[in-house]
Amino acid sequence: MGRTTFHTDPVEALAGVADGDTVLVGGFGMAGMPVRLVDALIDVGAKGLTIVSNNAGNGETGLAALLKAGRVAKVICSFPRQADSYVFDGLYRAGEVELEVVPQGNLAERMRAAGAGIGAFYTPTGVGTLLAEGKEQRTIDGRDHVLEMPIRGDWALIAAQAADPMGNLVYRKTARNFGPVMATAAATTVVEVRETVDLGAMDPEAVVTPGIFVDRVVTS
Amino acid sequence: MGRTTFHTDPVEALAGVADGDTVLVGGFGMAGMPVRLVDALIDVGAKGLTIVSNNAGNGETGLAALLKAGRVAKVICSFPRQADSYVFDGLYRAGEVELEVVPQGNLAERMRAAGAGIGAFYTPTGVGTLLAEGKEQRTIDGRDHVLEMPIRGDWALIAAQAADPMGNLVYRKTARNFGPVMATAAATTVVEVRETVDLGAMDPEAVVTPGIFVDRVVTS
Amino acid sequence: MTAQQGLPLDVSGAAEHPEPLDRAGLAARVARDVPAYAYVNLGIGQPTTVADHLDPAQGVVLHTENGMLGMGRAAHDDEVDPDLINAGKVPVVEPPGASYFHHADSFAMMRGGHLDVCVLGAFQVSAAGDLANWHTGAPDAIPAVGGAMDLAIGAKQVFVMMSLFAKDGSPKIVPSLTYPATGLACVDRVFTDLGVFAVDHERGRVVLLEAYGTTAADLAERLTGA
Amino acid sequence: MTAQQGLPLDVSGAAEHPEPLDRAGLAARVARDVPAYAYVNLGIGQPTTVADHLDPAQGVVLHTENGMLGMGRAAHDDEVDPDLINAGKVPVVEPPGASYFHHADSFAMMRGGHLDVCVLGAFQVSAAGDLANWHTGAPDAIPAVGGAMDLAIGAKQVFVMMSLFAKDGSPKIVPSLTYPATGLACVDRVFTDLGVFAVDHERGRVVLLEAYGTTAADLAERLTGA
Repeated sequence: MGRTTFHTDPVEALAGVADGDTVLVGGFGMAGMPVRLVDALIDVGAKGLTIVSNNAGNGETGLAALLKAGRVAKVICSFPRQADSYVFDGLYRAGEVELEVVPQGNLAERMRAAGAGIGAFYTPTGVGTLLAEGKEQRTIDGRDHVLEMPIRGDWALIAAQAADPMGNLVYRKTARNFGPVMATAAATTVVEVRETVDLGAMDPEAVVTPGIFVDRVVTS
Repeated sequence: MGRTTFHTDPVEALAGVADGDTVLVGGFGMAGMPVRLVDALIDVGAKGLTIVSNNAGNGETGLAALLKAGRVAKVICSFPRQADSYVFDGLYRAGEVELEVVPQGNLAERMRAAGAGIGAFYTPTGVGTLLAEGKEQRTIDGRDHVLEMPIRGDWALIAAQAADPMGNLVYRKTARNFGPVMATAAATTVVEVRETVDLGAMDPEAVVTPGIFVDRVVTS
Repeated sequence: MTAQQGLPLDVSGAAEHPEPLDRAGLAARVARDVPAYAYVNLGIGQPTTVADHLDPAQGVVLHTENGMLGMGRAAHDDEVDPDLINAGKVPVVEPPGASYFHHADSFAMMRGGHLDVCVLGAFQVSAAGDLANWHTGAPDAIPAVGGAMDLAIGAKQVFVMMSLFAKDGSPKIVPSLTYPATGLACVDRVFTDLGVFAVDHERGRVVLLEAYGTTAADLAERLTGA
Repeated sequence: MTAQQGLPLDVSGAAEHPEPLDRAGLAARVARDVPAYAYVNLGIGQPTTVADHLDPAQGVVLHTENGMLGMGRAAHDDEVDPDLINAGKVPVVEPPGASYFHHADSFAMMRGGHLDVCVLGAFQVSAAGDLANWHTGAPDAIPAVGGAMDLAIGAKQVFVMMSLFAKDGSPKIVPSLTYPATGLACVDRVFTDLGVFAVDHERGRVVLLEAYGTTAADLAERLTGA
């Protein structure tokens, strides 16, 4: 349903996040990371979350802080291990957080499938690797493929450059990354933006995420 | 490989189209229809073509003219029957052209799959209908789905508003329709544009079809 | 041909209105059931007229599957732009806040369940909510489906808008389809000149909500022969 | 550990060069095999340095999987923009003619076979062209794959860039992988400090094209023990 709502308090914008929810978190490294929303998610207090994001946090801020606060039961990501991902590393080795490693293209495509009403799809990515073990395979036109299932979020938390009153979004440079895909794949999408623009001020040809995918916008 | 080439002669831009090729043709009605390229395709003379397009021609111009010239063996489309589609209607009833009717969303998604390296996908569209007969079915999360295969073109003929020297494209309003999808799904993509712009004159945030998908551009 | 044994129909709670709905009245009646701020796709033909009866204060946003959200009204005179048409290929205008996207993204939006309502015409609707609106089944008909099958399965709620009886007098709400299906168990509500019906998917029956220009008992008799 | 029985290797047509390739020389050697006007993805780490050796006249266009085509060089000083980074999270610049897209479109571009070349690092490459570059297989290692598996299967040609021997002296071109695979039969060419190899997919063997700082015979002995 329409009418994107606008909020200045990110905690208010996350009203309804519940224990056990799956939360898609945008960003590739810090570009496109919804920093205020991730911080607010700690304040919200929901536990047992499944976090779907490209990485698993750096240092002790953002997703790492969420992990450290003990709110995360499972991480689905392509690249958890980084130079300063020690919070995740520790929890993982202690068996306190479950990990599903997904090739980055499958991560994006599985969320795209959830948003696009695709029940499952066959991809050659991962064939013959540990990450395809136990997955159904099929040979199509002589090439082996793995069956991959959609990844759906209860929530998507993303960052964008600007929103208009309809909830239409534009992004900036490579900070676009997972945002437009996650926005389509969640029951409720919450976006933190740097600016809001007037109705009619956004070029309809250049809208990247139409407002239909945007439920709540957090402004500064 | 890069270096999009630029042509003023549309027949020259179609050099290489051979008998039996599959040609994706953009447009929804006349919006986004590559009129000059379709006319040039008649001049090129290739026969036994499979045409993939939303419609099957109107009156005696464009695709209808190509059909009338006897160049088309098969049409894959969502909506062949229109008020003035008498050329197609006559050939179909005479058994001179084969028809594969595809739901419009499957048509778009099957070409998207071809362009995106998806081997096949499951969709609820068409379940329980004549158009799913003989297709593999699967129940996923309690919902029935049909397995659909990619549609790949030897050629895509599309229209866009403008190209830059890298082959990046922007479209105009609802004339965008199938163009960006078809551009990804063909071995060679040929685009007719209304204007060309200088390098750097196109907003990188607003490019709809990156030049990697564009092989040849026809200018006026 | 007018009455059908075995149509599971409940007319017990129906409201009765003295006049049948004319075309404009039917469009207005459909518009009234479109929730505020809904994203809505209006099918080609009669469903398009629902737009004329939506109150701008409802904040409804129209989707057209050829790649636009926030579609405006029909274009007139020098507003006509051949690059800006709706799914029925009728020129429309671009209101502020619109956006454009390509066909795969447009159908992803539809098929991904993001539209709240779509309104479609129909040849038949069955008691299970099966929809027939793409093919008469005539052996010499040239099949043409367009976006009908995608719309049927994609929206959160599917509204059908049609006359209740065909020209030959046969009911268009049927125990099971005799025309080729567009989608199964997909219709939620049926708006007709003589009555508004809800499909009760759990119990596999049709519930008359409102009768127009006739009584609930009369409709029950004409639809079921009972 | 240095020689391996059973590596199918053909060194018969190899050219011999007196000096081994240093890191810059290796990057330059890879750059030389990148076709003019190719669309290229350079993997994180050493492959990134290939960009420094591409002649602008080659017209090569760089893709970075975090959503940019026509990526520029590393950004310096006040050019640094946190919104504009490459896949290695290094700030880069935006040359004219660039474009941005989201992650699903970016990987569709890659997985759909639209990139001409991708250059990757590796732990091991097998005679069949199988690639291992994501996981050491150590039982306590935390798995992290990033885009490696997508890159391995997506580009028209996959180039590997690595040292020919590991620190312990064991060859990194092997009869079959002992590390977990990233992709099967996907590598086309292997560029190393001591030799450039082509994978002959039809015959399941590796062909030495050029030896650097050693002889073909010496490499054959060190790689196969023969």
